[in-house]
This record gives sequence, C-alpha cells and structure tokens, in this order.
Amino acid sequence: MEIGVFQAILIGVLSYLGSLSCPWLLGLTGGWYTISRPLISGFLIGLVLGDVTTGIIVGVAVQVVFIALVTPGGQMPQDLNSAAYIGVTLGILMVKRGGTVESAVSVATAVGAIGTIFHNFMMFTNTFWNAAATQAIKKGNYKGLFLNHWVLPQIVQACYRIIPTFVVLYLGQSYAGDIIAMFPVDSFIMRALTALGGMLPAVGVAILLKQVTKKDIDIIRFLLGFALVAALGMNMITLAIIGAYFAYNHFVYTAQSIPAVAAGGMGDDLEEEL
Amino acid sequence: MEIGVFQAILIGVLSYLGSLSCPWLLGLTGGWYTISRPLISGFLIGLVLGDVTTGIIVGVAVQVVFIALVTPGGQMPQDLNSAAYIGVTLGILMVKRGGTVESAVSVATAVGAIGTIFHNFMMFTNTFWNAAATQAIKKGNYKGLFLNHWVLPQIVQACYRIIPTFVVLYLGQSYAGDIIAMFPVDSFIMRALTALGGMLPAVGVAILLKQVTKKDIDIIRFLLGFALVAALGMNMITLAIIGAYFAYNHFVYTAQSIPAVAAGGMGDDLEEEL
Amino acid sequence: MEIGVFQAILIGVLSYLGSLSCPWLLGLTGGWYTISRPLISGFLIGLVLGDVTTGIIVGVAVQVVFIALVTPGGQMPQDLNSAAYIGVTLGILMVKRGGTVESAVSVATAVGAIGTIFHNFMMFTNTFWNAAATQAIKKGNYKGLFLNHWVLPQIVQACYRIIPTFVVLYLGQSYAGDIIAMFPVDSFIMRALTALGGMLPAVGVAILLKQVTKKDIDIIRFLLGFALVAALGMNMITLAIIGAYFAYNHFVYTAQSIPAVAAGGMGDDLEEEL
Amino acid sequence: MKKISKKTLSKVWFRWMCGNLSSMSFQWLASFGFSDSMVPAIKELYGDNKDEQIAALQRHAAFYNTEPQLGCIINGVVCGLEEERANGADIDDEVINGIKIGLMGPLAGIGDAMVPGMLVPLLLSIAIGLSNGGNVLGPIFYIITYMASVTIGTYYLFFKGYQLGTKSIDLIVGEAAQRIREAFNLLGAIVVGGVGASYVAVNTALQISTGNEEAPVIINNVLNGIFPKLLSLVVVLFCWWLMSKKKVSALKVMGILVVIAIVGVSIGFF
Amino acid sequence: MKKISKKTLSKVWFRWMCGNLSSMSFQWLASFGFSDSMVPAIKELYGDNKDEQIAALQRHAAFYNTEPQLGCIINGVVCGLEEERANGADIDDEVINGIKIGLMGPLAGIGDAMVPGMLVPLLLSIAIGLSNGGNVLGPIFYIITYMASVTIGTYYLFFKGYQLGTKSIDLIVGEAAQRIREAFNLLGAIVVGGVGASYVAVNTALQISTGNEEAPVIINNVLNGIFPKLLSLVVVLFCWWLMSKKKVSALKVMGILVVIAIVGVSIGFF
Amino acid sequence: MKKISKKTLSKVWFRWMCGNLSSMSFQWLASFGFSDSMVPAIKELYGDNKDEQIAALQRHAAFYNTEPQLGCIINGVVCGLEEERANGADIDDEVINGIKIGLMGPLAGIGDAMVPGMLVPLLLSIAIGLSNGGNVLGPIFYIITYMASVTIGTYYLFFKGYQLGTKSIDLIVGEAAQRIREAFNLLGAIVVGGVGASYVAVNTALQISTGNEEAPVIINNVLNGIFPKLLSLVVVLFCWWLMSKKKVSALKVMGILVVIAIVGVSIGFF
Ligand SMILES: OC[C@H]1O[C@H](O)[C@@H](O)[C@@H](O)[C@@H]1O
Ligand SMILES: OC[C@H]1O[C@H](O)[C@@H](O)[C@@H](O)[C@@H]1O
Ligand SMILES: OC[C@H]1O[C@H](O)[C@@H](O)[C@@H](O)[C@@H]1O
Repeated sequence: MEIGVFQAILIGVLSYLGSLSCPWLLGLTGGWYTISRPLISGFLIGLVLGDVTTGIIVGVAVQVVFIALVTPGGQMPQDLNSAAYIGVTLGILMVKRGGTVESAVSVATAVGAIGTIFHNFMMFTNTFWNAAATQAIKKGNYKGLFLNHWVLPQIVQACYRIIPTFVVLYLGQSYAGDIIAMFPVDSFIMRALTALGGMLPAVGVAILLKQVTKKDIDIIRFLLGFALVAALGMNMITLAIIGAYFAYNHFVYTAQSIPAVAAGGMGDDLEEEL
Repeated sequence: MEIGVFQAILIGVLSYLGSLSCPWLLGLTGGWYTISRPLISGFLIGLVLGDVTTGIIVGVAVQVVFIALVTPGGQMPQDLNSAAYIGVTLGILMVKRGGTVESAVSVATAVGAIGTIFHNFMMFTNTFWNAAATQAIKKGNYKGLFLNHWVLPQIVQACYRIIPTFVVLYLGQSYAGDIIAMFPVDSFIMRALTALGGMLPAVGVAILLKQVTKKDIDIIRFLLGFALVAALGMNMITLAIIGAYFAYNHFVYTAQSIPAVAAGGMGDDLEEEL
Repeated sequence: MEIGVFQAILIGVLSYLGSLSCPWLLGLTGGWYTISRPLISGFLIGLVLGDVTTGIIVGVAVQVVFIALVTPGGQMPQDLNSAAYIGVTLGILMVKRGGTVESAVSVATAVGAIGTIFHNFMMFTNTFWNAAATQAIKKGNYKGLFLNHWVLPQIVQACYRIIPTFVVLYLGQSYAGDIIAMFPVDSFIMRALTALGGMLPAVGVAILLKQVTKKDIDIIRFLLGFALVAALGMNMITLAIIGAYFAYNHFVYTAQSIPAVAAGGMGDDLEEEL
Repeated sequence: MKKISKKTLSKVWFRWMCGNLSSMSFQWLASFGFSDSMVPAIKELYGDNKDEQIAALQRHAAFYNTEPQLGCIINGVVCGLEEERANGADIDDEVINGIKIGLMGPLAGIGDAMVPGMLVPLLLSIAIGLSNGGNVLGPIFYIITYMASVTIGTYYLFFKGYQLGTKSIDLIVGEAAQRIREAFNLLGAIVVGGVGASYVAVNTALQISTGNEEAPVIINNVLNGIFPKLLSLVVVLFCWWLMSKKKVSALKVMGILVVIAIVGVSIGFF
Repeated sequence: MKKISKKTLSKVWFRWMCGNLSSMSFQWLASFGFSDSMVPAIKELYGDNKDEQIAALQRHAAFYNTEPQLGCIINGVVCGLEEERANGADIDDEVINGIKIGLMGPLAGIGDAMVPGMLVPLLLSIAIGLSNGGNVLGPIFYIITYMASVTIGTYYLFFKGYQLGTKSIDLIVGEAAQRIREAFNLLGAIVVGGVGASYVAVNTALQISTGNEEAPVIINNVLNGIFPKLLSLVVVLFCWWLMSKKKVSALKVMGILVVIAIVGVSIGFF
Repeated sequence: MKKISKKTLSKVWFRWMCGNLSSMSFQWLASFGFSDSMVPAIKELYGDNKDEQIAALQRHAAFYNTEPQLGCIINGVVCGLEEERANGADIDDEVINGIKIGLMGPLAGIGDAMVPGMLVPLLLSIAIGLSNGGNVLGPIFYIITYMASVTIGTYYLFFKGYQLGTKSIDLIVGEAAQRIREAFNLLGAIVVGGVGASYVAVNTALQISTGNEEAPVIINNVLNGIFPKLLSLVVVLFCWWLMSKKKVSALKVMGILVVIAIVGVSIGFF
C-alpha cells in the first residue's frame, strides 16, 4: 500500500478538522468527539486509502487504548488527534505490510505521546490572538474579534496539523516497513509498548474517577461497576441502566428534612425542567 | 383426533367455570386466575381429550402470549377464557393433524381477540339483573338479591360460554385441517399472527407498567428488571428477591423527617400488622 | 501411610496451638482463626506426614463443612479444632488407604461433634484458675495473675489437646482401615453423615444470620446474597463489593432529620476516624 | 356488646371470595358482590331489625370495585366497622362508604400489580419451566401454589382487616402505608420488567445484503448486539407511551399492533 | 419589551457550539468563544447603543471554561439574563459574571464525567462490538448516535436555560440540583468502573515453576482466580491514588506507567 | 502530665492479642485477659502507688467479653481513659466500666459477624479456589492475608481507640455509629447469604417414577428448577427459625439435623 500526495493531504485535513479547537464540524462535537475517535478515523482513513476493513480493525484496536480520554481544562495527557490520524495511518500501513495489529497500536500510542507537543504549542501561540481579541472587544470592533477568534488561530492550527501529518505519512511511509523490521513483535520495545497500551486507559479512567468521587469511600461505586463487568461480564448498557436506577435512588433518598413535600416538589420541578 | 359430543360439552363447561365472573371455584381465584390460564386449560383439555402431553405443550405456547394479562375494572383487552378453551382446543387439534405449535398459538390469539365480544355482551346483559337486585335490596328481599346476583347472571353467562365453545369445537373440528391447509406456516396471515403473538404480551406489560409508575422516571425500575433478565438471563424468582430487597430499601429510606422513632414505629406496626 | 510417635505428638502440639484459648500464635488470630481452619491444618498435617497434596485435598473438603463456624460467647456448636486435627488426620489416612474424600469428611464431622466435650471441660476447669486469679488481683500479686492466667490453664489445655490427639492417632491408626471397611461409602451411616455434612454449614450460617438481622424482614438481605450466588454464580468478592455498596448506601440514606450538615459531618468524622 | 362470630366472619369471607364479580357489569362491577357478602354479618348484627338490615344492605350496594383477592382486607375492615356501629359507635353511612371508596382505589391498583402483575406471572414462569416437554408437574405446581397462597393469604388479610377496624384508616392511608404502596409499586415495576424481557418476543427479519452474498448483515443480531431484546423493549415502551401519554385504550393499542404486524409482514420487516 | 427572536437564539447556540474553543489557550480557554457567541444577541438587544454593546462584549469576555456541550445550558441562561437586563431589570455585571462562574465549574465536572466519561465510552463500546471484523456499522452507528443525541440535546438545553433565566440560579445551585449532581456523579462512577473493567488490560507473564515442568503456576491465572482483572484494577487504583492523594499530574502518571512498562518487561513481569 | 509511652501501648496491644481468652471460662471469658493486658499501662501510670495499681487491676477484672480482634479498639479507648484519669480527670470506675460494658456488646455482635462471619469465609472461599488439586497456594494465601490484615487492622484500631479516648463514647454509641453498625449488619447479611449459597449443600435423592422407566422425575432437579439450591435455602431458614423464633440452642439444632439426616436416609429422601 502506498500513500499518494493527495491522500496524505486529505488525511492531514481530516486531522485538522478533528482537532479539539477546530470549529467547522459543529466544534468539538463533530470534530474532537467524533472524527478524532480512532474508530472513526480508522474508518475515514480506510475510505481514503481504499481499505475500509483494515482501517476499522486498526481503529478499533487503537480506540480501546484511548477509550476514556478526557481533557479537563484543555489539558491533554495524550494527543488523541495525532494518534487517530498519524498513528492509525501508520498502523494501517504496517498491518498491510505484514505487521500485527498489536504493533500498530504500539506505534499509535507512541505517536499520541509525542503529539501533545502540537497541542500545547497551539495553546501557547493562541495567546497572541487572544490579546488582539481583547483589544478588538474594547473598541467594539466585531471584525477584529472575528479575525482573532475564527480565522487566525485556525490558520495556525491547520498548519500544526496538516503539515506534520503530511510529512510523516508521505515521507515517512517508506520507513514503515523498517519499523516493523527493527522492532519485531517480541522485541523489548514492542513488548513494553504493548504493556503500556494495556495500562494507558487506566489514566483516563483514573482522571474520571477522581472527578466523580468526592470522598474516598465513593470509590465503592467504581468498584461496583468494575465488579459487575469484570465478574459478571455485564455489557455497558445494562450497567448504565443499573447505574441510572441507583442514581435515581440517590436523588430520592437524600431528600433532606427540608419539608418533605416542598423538597419533593423541587425535585419534580427540576425533573420536568431539565 | 376427534372431539365427541360429550367432550365438547365438558370443555364448554370448563370454559364457563373459568370465566371471570363465575363464582363456583372460589370465584376468580380458582376460575379466572387458575383454570383460565392456558397452561392449566391445556392440561385439562388434554385430560378430556386423552392427550395431556400435547395439551400442555400447546398450553405453554399460548400461555406465553397472555402471561401479563390484566383486566383493570373489568376491561378485557383480550378474552383469555376463549383463547384458553376454544383457542387451545383448536390448537391441539391442529397440532395433532400436523400443524405447528406456532400456528396453534396464532389461532388462539385470533380467537382471544374475537372472544372479547362474549365478555362485553355479558357485561351489558348483567345490567338488567343489577337493576332487579337494586329493587330487591330496597325491599330487603334476600331471595331476590340471591336470584339476581347468583342465579340469573350465571345462567346467561353459562350459555355465553358453553354454547359457542360447543358449536365451534364440535361442529368446527372438521375445518381444523382446512385451516392448516388454507394458511400454511409461511403464509402472510400466519406470519402476521405470529408476529402479533410476539407483540401481544407487550400490551399487558404496558398496562401494568402504567399502573406501577407514577412519574415517567419510574420506568427506570422497569428497565432495571428488563435488563437483568434480558442481559443476565436472571430467573424470575431471583429478580423478585432483588426487587423485594430494593422495595424494602425504599420503604426504609423514604422515612420522612417525621420524628424518626415514631415513623419507624409506624412502619414496624404495619409490617407486623400486614 | 503410618504415623510415627513423633509425628503424632507434633500433630497434637499443632492441635493445642490452634485451640481457641491458646495464646502463643497471637492468640486466636494465628491459632483458632488460622491453623485451626481445616484447610490450613490439612496443609500442616500434610507437611508432617509428607503428603501435602492429600492433606490439602482433605482439608478443603472438611473446611467447607465448617466454613461459617462462629462461637459467640465461647459457645461451640462443633469443636473445629479436633475436626481439624484428629478428624483431618484420620481422613488423610483413610484416603491414603483407599477411602473416598466424602468418607473422610464424614469422620471429621463426627469427630467435631465429639470434640466439644474437650472444649466444655476446659471451660469448666478454668474456673478454678479464675478464682485464684481473682485472689491474686486483690493482693496486687502480679505473679499470681500471670500464673493463673498464662501458665496453669495452658498446661491443662495442652493436656486436653495433645493427649487425646496422640492416643487417637497413634493408637487408633490401625483401625482406620477397619472404619473404611466397616462403613462402605453407601452404607447407611456414611450416607447419613454425608447428608449431615451438607447440612452442617447451615447451623453456622443461621447463627450468623440471627446475629445480623434485627427484624424478620431483614432476611431479605440474606436472600439477596443467597440468590446472587446461587442463581448468578457470583463469586464472594463480587458479592462483598455489591454488599459494601449497599451498606454504604444504608449509612448515607438513613441519615436522619438531625440537621443535615451536622449528621453528614458526624458520619464523615467517623469515616475518617475509623 | 354485639360481636360477629368467627363462623359468620368465615362465611362473609367465603361469600365474597366466590361471588365478588358474579353479577358484574361496567356500571356496578363488584357492588352486589359486596352487599351480598355482607348478608350473614348483617343478619347477625341486626337480626331483630328489618329496617336496619335494609339500610345496611343499601349502604353496601353503592358502586364498588377493587382487586377482589387483595381487596379482601376491606371486607374485613368493613365487618369491623359494622360491628362497632351496631354497638352504637358514631359511624354513619358516610364514614363507611368513605372508607370503602378510599381504600378500593389503591387496593385495585396495587392488587392488579401484585396478583396478575406479579404473583401469577412469577408462578407461571416457574410452571412453564417445569412443564418442559409436556410434563404435568407444571400445571399441578401452579394450581397448588396459586390456590394455596391466595386462599390462605386472603383469609388472613380478611381477619386482619376485621381486627383493625377503624384503626385501619390510619394504617392504610397514613404515611407509612403510602411508603409501603410505593415499595410494592417499585417491586411491581421491576418484576414487570422481567416479565417483559422474558415473554415479549419481537424480532425482525430484515437483512442488509453486503457485497458478500453469504454473509448479509442480519439486523436482528445487530440490534441484540446493541442491547439484548431491544425490539421487544421498544414495543413495550411504545405501548406504554400510547396508553399513558396519548391516552389510547388497551383495545386500540392492540388494534395498532395488529396493523403493525400486517404492515410489518408486508414490507418484510417481520 | 425587548425579546431575543428565536432565530437569533438559534444563531447564538450554533455560534457557541462551533466556536467555543476556537481560540483556546490555557489563559483564556472558552472566553472568546463565549463573548463571540453572544454577538447576535447583543446586536439585537442593544442594536441602538454602541456603548452598551461594548459593555456587553466585555462582560462576556471574562475568563470562561466549561464542558462546551453540556455547558450549553449556561449560554441559554445568560441570554435570558441579558434580555431581562436589557428590559431594565436590576442585573449588573457582577450578577451575570457570578452566575457564569458559579455554573461553569460544576458543569465542567459533570460534563466531563457525562460526555467523554460516559456517553462517549458507552456508544463506543457498542460501536466496537458492531465493528467486529471491520464492519462499517460500528463507526456509522457512533457517528449518527453521538451527533444526533448531542445536537438535539444541546439545542434543548440551551433553550431550557433561556426559559429559566434567573430562576436557573435556584435550580442549578439549590439543594435538589446538588442531589442531581451527586446522582450523576454516582452514575458516572459506576459506568467508569465498567469502562475500566472493559478496557484496561494488565496481565503478567510471571510463572512459578513447580517440580512439574509441564505445569508451572501461572500467576496471571492465580490473580484472576482471586478476582477477575485484579491487576487492571490495581493499576487504575494506583493511578487514582497518585493523582488524588499525591497530586501527581496526569502527564507524570503516564510517565510513571512508561517506566513501569519498561521495568516490568525487563524483569519479566510483563 | 502522665502519658503512656508508645512502647507500653504496643505491649498492651500485644498482651491483649495473645492472652485475651487464655483463661476463658463461661463465667469469666475475657475478664482476666483484659485486666492482665492492662498491666504494663497500670505500672506506668500508677508506678508509685500500689493501691491505685490494685484498684486499676480490679477495675478491669469485671466480667468482660467481646470479639477479641475487632474489640481491640476498646482496649485502646480504655488506655486513653486510664491516662486521663491518672491525670486527674473526673472518670470513676463506673464510667470506665460503663464504657467497657456499653461497647463490648455491640462489638461482639459486629465482630463475630465481620470476622468469622465475613472476613474468614471470604478469604477461605478464595483460598479454596486456589487450593484446587491440592495446591499449596491456597493455605499460604489464607495464612498471609488473614494474619496480615488482622495484625495491622487491630494495631490500627487499638491506637485509634487510644487517641479517641472519651470522644469514643459519642462516636461508638452515637447516631452515626448506629448507622455504621446497621450498615455492617447489612453487609454481613448479604455476605452470609452468599456463604450459605456456596457451602450449604442439601440434595434429595427422591424420584417419582413415571410410566417411562428410563426417565423418572428427579425431584432435586425439579426443586433447583424452581430456585437454585432451594433445599439448602430451606434448611438454613429452618435452622434460623428454630434458633430465633423457637429459641432452640445451636447445639440442639445440630441434634435435630442429625435426626433429619438419619430419618432422611431411612425414608430415602437423601
Ligand atoms: O474540563 C472542561 C473543559 O475544558 C476545556 O474547555 C476542554 O478541554 C473541554 O474539552 C473540557 O470539557
Ligand atoms: O382493576 C380492579 C379489578 O377490576 C375488576 O373488578 C376486575 O377486572 C378485577 O379482575 C380487577 O382486579
Ligand atoms: O461472641 C464474642 C466472642 O465470645 C468469646 O469471647 C469467643 O467465643 C470469641 O470467639 C467470640 O468472638
């Protein structure tokens, strides 16, 4: 499999469209949370390269590693976007040239770690446009605000995403085979990356866990979910239903001494309102 | 298999004894809720016709369709009684003549729909006896009350049940084979009836669901039960135990600000009383 | 397999060390609750006799019968210690001579029943030392307290455990084969003992159940645990996690009208304190 | 001090259990079942006074309907009230009727949810399991367990109600009672969920042909992969939505299902 | 009486949804996303008054950050407040900013727990199942369900917020709201547990050789015998402990995992 | 200001842990275990005063019994109280004894439910799994986990109790503490249910011969079809009923089981 100039650019553009700050696909809804998911990027890259099946297979494998990624306050422990585009594309190449899916995942993981540089660099350069936007607002200059919020930061961001993607994929594709050759599946580095891939989702899970627990004892809830899935093999929707039942119970049973009816009423209001 | 005159009458009598308003088997306890259940009627019809095994097999299949039938305020979305006697007997005949159990269920379903006429007609004619009973009470005429509550409505009801059952079964049995021939298993009508049979229990379930939920969000409880059975394959007793545990919790945790001990006491009283 | 003098004494000493009142292995922590568990005693006896595998296999089988043994206020419905040492050793012998594991369990069960005599006898004789200790305390005689609490009762207790164990095992071992011969697996007595072995854990379970339920309806919690394990095959840790979740809920949702924050605060305090 | 004898009370219970709906019509339902069941008690309490007898009969011939089995407790309560009244307590027709009307509604709801909604499907689901291959154990199990539990249960409830008498009002309408009703509703909802999952069976025959002739996408498997019995759940929720949000009657809902079945088969969905 | 037209409100919603983080930096995050999204509303409300426009723009350019999707409701609320203010209500900059700051925190927490923490992994876990063997159903399922639910959901939330206006303060900060947040946290914790059990995969290659060459003790099996996926659980709890007790940043935790992976492979643990 | 040194406290803990039941009898149980364990503390606090020493020894030789391991916390509390008393606080014998008596009961109940009722069966059930085929991992696992958790746990509890001192009264007898006890009981009940389901094993050999010689109805299968392990459940509930309703002692219950086993085998039930 060869990646042509046009294909490499297309993948770069997809990568840009899927970056966290890109507004064009209903913001992060269609971008970051949709096409930057490795499962979806695998599908799209597959379309571009003409092998959807392999694309999805690699996408699924990489997706698992990043299943619980969360970016509180714009902090990015792993750059999902480069993993999803540079990483998955390289992974597809490797698989087409005889590599295993596991090795593809390893490469995507490594790329994800390096990619955080692009994100953080953007966060840094954007402060310039921010300063300009502040000035524009002060003068009621709508055009200035538009330029410094919608146009300039995006041009820079597009460069940060399209150029490296193109360079790595188009120029780097000849090395994909070499990488496979250099690091055979049972090489030290591959084994370490595979082990890392298995542990990585724990970071996202732990970030979320920290966010949803106030007191230490609250992790009993996490343990409950873990046990139901690990020991009973429950699927996620069933777990969500059970969880929703318990959540509703919590809402009902913590109604305070505040005159019962009133409290009930408030809850009802809220339920109807929200 | 042939149904004799005597057998057809016997099945008609059983049908009458199992009708909702029939008092002779401890009212609806032994009638409607026991021998009108298709599982039981299948067994009894099997005894009458001399093939208990086939009777039960057909009974089970029809039972499933009507598992959650409930008749709030005497309203009958499906006439279980005619399904259980006319329907199941026809079903047994069909199976004995080479039909499938599925086709037997379809016929029972169809009979159940038509049978509502008999029930509603009885509800209508009974108003005459009701009027007479009102008069009797006014005069303190116990005999009149007895006649218009226990005797006359029952004579009419017996006719409504025994005659159609006899006619359909004794005279109709020769057509059972024809029905099978006319509607082969993969005929349009059979497929529609089978699909209907799969959906019908939903009506009873939905009626009950409406009854046990006050607020929309309460259906999360229904979903819980559904998920535990559908996804974990839990049996009904286990589900009932889990449900009872949650019900007890609900009782305990909704105890209001009302002086704790007093409330507890009341609950305890009730628990002991009931 | 033969038990030598030294081996029989060693097993006797282990039995003494594992008895409820023996202080030398951090009291009942290392004694009663550790080396008197048939699983552990089977392991240790196996080490002594040179067949750890058989020891553990018999130990596991006997352990199951006594899994839920509890001794409230020093009352012993079954003497676990003699079951664990005399019983399990006899069981190992029998298995080595061709008996079944089930028959080994039966013998251990029988021994456990008889063994309660030793325990109760000790509880009786200790009152003498208790009286002496009371006197010693009155005079501030530390030595007297030491003697009557740590030394004399233990000497007697050691005799109660080591002597019978030695006698039964060393002198009785020649009869082990006879027992097997006398009571073949499908003999009346063996079947009765096997049935008994299956029922015995119920006593411990019931004692505990009585202890953890205040009101009758609380046994719904027991039923919940029973159903989850019996019907879903859940393992014990998963059950404990689910139970802990519900226990935490109970703590939270029974917080009374007592000013909400204060109550919460107290709970939090306790949580942090304990 | 007048007292209804235990024998007479048993008669009232039995007469109610048998005849509750004997002359049912939409207009009267269990009205005459109720008044007729009171005959033995009325005769015993007001044996010397025909006018009082007639008054009592009429008092109990007002519109009445509830789940007849669980509702047994009301008959007991009313016997207790009649006894107090016959002994001169200040309990007029209004009060007695008020209690009957106040209780019959909740007990109809809870009763339908508990008896045909829970007890019957629960026992049937076990019986169906035991009936495997046409085994008679199933029906026999159901007959025995259902009859025994209901007969004993209603007898107990009836006498409990009688003992409670006026106290019952607090107990059945009070705060704790409401929580008990809520708890039963909760239990009912969970069990009904299980019944739905066990016995509603909706499957689609749809397939999407892929390039590969041999392996079309079977939509039913896809849906069950998303959530087991998803289509069945959708149909139940659809029926519930029609009935509780669109106020469609159960009969019309069945009509709609008939249409869906026919259309569904026509377009190849089923 | 000034009123923001429905069309303008829709524009505000769309402009926020697209541009929320368009010029994000750690210092400003969604600040300009917010003020820019208010432009259509500001023009409509203060169309005749440039000074008021500038004041409004500045008011909404204060530091702002929340989960942009769930946080949509705040934008609605603020539109409602601005409308009231434009009609002369006594709502000064302090109040509006106070509400924004008061709401953005909780909604960031809940939002991150609900969207990337629950909705995304839930839909992905289904989609992964459907993707079996490279099937396109998986990605298509995810794209459609995620986009549809979020688009509809945020649109609804935005308008709900707008209707609530000042009432929202009670509703989002009051006692019942806190219980709702707690309930969502509880749900989140349970689902995150399931995500952890499904996707964290830590296994050890350790073996203890027994006498028998053929049957060494495989430690991984032993551990799973104690509790399924025990090692995965330990790693999650370890990460959590590092972050919440030792205040180690997520990035450093990843570094530690890299070290563990390398050391683990070196000593034969992995 | 007198203060018991950490070393002395450790000694008290160790002396209690070893000797708690060393001279047990039904009349005295852990009484001397308690007073003897206080010796190091008494010597340190009242080293100069023999009378005070004797008084302290006698004070702690009153009847005493609790679950010795969890009960460790009481020993800690009492050390705290003795220290305060030695420093002149107004804590007389009554108070100290009252606290001991007030705490020993609840902690005996909870302790028995937690240690032999939960912790032991839990660890054993894992160990039994690991012991498969006579594997030594099982016993070793149990020895290590049980000893370690109890040793560390009791040491911690003891010192916690010491720190709390008089504050412990509120904390262990107060409202929140009662809820904690209730919570533990709840947990205990659930786990005990699991233990019952795992290890009680009652099966019947009954068969009902049908016409078909080859396929008699196996009652045990029928019962398990109704509910898994139904007979085991019945036996547990029967024992519970005997003990809690008929006040039959555990020993007598065992006698009854012996009779049932014998009769059961005689009539072919087992
Ligand atoms: O944490 C709240 C919020 O912060 C930033 O705005 C982004 O990283 C979002 O993705 C995140 O939801
Ligand atoms: O709904 C309450 C009640 O109404 C009628 O009396 C009958 O249909 C009963 O079967 C039903 O239980
Ligand atoms: O019941 C409390 C306690 O009583 C005695 O001290 C002993 O039997 C202990 O094992 C038990 O824990």
